[in-house]
Amino acid sequence: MAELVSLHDAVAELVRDGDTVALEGFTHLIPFAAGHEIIRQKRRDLTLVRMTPDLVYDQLIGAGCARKLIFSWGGNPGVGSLHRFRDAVKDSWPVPLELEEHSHAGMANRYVAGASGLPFAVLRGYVGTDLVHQTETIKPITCPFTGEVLTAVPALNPDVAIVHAQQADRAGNVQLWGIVGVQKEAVLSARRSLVTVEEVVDRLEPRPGAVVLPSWVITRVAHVPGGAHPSYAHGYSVRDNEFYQKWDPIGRDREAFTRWLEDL
Amino acid sequence: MAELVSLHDAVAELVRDGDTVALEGFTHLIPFAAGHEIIRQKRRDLTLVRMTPDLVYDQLIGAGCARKLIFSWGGNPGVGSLHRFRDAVKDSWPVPLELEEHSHAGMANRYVAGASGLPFAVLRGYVGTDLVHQTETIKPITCPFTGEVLTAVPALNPDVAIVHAQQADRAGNVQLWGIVGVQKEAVLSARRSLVTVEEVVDRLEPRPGAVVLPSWVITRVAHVPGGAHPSYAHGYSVRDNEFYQKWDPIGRDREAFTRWLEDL
Amino acid sequence: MNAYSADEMMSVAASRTLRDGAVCFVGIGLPSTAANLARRTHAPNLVLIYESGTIGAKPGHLPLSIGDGVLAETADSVVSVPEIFNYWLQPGRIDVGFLGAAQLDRFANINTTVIGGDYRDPKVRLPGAGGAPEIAASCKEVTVVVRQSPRAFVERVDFVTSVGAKRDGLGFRGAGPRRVITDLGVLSPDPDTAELTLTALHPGVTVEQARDATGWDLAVAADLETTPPPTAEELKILRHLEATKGGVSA
Amino acid sequence: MNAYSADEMMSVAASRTLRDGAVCFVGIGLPSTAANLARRTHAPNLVLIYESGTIGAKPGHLPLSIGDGVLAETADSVVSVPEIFNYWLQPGRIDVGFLGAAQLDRFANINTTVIGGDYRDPKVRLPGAGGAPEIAASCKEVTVVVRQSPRAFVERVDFVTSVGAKRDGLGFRGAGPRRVITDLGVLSPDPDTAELTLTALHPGVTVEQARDATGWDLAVAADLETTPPPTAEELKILRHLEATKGGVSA
Repeated sequence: MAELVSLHDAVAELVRDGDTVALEGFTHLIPFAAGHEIIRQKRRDLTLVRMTPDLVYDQLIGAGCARKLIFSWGGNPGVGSLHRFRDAVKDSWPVPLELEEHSHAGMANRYVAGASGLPFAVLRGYVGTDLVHQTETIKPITCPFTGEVLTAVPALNPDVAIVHAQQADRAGNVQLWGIVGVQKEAVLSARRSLVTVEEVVDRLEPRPGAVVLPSWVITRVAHVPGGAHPSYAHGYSVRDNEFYQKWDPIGRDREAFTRWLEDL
Repeated sequence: MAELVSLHDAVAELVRDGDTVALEGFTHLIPFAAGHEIIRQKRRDLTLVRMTPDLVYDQLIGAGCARKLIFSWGGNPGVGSLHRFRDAVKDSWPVPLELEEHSHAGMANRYVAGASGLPFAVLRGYVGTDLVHQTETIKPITCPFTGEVLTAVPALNPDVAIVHAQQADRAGNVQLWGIVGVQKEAVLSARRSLVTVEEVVDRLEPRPGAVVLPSWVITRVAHVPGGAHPSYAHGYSVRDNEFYQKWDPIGRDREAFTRWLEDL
Repeated sequence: MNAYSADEMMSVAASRTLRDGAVCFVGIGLPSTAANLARRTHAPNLVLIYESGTIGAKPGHLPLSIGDGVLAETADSVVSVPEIFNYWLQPGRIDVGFLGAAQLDRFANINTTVIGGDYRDPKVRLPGAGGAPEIAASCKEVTVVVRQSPRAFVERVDFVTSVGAKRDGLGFRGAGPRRVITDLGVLSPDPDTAELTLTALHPGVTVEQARDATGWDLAVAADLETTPPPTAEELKILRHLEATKGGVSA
Repeated sequence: MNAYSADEMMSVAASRTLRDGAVCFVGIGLPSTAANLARRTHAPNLVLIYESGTIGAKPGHLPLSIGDGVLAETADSVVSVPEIFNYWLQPGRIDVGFLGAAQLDRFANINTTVIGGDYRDPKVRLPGAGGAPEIAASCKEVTVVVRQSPRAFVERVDFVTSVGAKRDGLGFRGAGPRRVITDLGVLSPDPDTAELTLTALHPGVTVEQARDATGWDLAVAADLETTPPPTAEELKILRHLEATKGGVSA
């Protein structure tokens, strides 16, 4: 049963140094506020998992929280590069960053395997690419019926998954809608989970296209209105596209970034 | 693009002697009317696929349409046995029936593999059961990362999948809701597909929990109000529980069944 | 004291095994009756999951099948059949699997496939496996609800549809059957041998009756208990439930 | 005659390759602009699929990212990210994959991962693969939209993120890149050698310019065509589209 607690207490309890942590949300519903709380609580040596590490992971990486990144696309969508990510990869600033790089299809299937209690997933993927030479977690697998060779990737089972949703009810059941991404899989694949929500309601009204996560698969829920900013929460906020642009010069410059960090 | 045609024409065009045919619908939305049309058009040597062969497959089997059944649970839900199915298995009446028997988890994953363009699926299933000794389409597979041995089942890719849904729009897009079962996977796994619908509407209004199948993955749509009777279409009809009970004495007796068949 | 039937005692005894807040994967028939009774008595927060994909169903009447419309209408979430097996059952996140059986043996192996003859030419062809093999394998524990008779309780099942209590080395996530609730009493696997042992009798039932209804030499626990009879409240709610069953008598 | 930019010609040329009713898996940026232009001109029934899980999106403005809210609001169906890759892309049911590139070589292999140095210590770290490897492998065919320059058009990509036109024996369902649309012209793989060959130039562009913008010795088709310039209608719609892009200039 998901307990409703403060964001501070949820992060303090659930996220530990050295953990593998997945913050998910595919452009939509990115749990920025939770990422910032991890920075404020100075977690270290995290293995960060995310299909699309964007600003929130640029910030976590620049703040020195991460020792490793498992990902499939790292950029500032619609703007350009993630400079804190680049700086960590190329110049180990502030600490070295190990990469485990996949494709979206591979990452999505790794979460599916994790959510399904399987040690691996099978897909048609990666064949002919150089990713197979750089990433140890990509292996061939042979179909026992046809002999065809396909690709296997291992399950992702993060210590903690953190997602943002529109609503929770008072019992801790969660509902999210719009682009639902890989959030259900992330929560179901993780040992512990935190959902930050825009609103706590008496009753979740069923909605078209909604994903409902029952309380008993969630560890903690925190009421954090605007917790996805500068990304958006469908029906509650719009994407702050300007912030994504403004981030570019901040992320580009260690000093500007350090000032941003001090103000966080 | 799904063309809207009559049920007669759809079955005449899509279902051929010797085909592998899947009629799906998990208790809810069972495409009975399409099954009856297959009987009327006297298709033969079909390999029938269905997780829960109930009355509609008892009828098809009794009518001599099937040479093989791929399934995971064959009964009259809430009532008892399928006597035409039993008679075909035990006494080859009216023709012998070959069985390929799985569990629900295995069948569901076979459809998933089929819908995903993969030759097989992996699950934790069947271990320790006698099904592994009777069913050749159950094999062990080893995780290339952990060495753990799991179970593989081959994809299902029926020649034709037939499902019933509540609504189609005039472009042939389909929406179904309530218990959605394995219908999406059945349609996406098949080479050809037919959806019978309760109602053709100008516009599909988004609904909580609905599955939408776009026109371009469906071959034919037929307007068949009540096409799920005696099963039900959530929001349109209720299950005719009495018919399920009445079927028991009909199915039990070759003569009674033959009379039913003549009246169809 | 209330008059009650052996079936009613069985449903009540089964319902009592479900703790409040537990997550229960429910088979249709006797298990569904017991689980719905529990939700209306001591376990209002019991989470019912049916293999039709309904999570957190709160049916107002007894569903006739695992695909009854009332399950979808009252569920917290309805997911696809592949999802219910892959995301919800398989990872071992369900507390209790509640299963029925056509045939059951000394080690609580369950048969719902064929009886007599051999697989290709059986004496009786039963419906088959459905969700049972994976429910038995993956739930944290399993409760079996089945009427006890020499025909059903056999030395060795004709076909292992679902694996019972003897499961070392099979790599399952779940502990398997922890109790078999019958119309006569309760059987539990011996912690060492995994053999089913009579641990409780329902009121008025004798050890002899239980032995006569068992196709093997039934072991009896030293501290054999007697099940408390159904309370008036339990009976009232159970009978109301049964009366609501979608137009079909049990 | 209308004045237009090279980028506008590129978007128009790319949009024209999409036949009405085709199902198109759209990458963000130039491909998305071209696909949305096609839907507003000659291909009103074009089905747009974005990797965020939106099927049949009909955005009223140019989405800024593959997860723009307008995609979900206007889609026929929104599915999960695993589903879009597994059920929709992987089986080969998508007609055209529309991809961009940071670096592209003679055989239309695409690099969006690293430039220069080696993988662990690159000169430039790019965003990485995203959906591209499987889009390139599984769509029935691929169209690449990319600005032509010696830095981008290299003899050999530093990293194969997505496989190009040379794909014998790799077991792919799709035929791979059938055309590369640039700001200068159109390149297509030779049917025998799979080498990219200049098959069309946009109006006013010379073969020399195309050669100078290519990092390998560019083959030129004997029957080199000239792209018809953008029509007034195409330009009007394209400019309106660009102006609606979620608050961010291109």
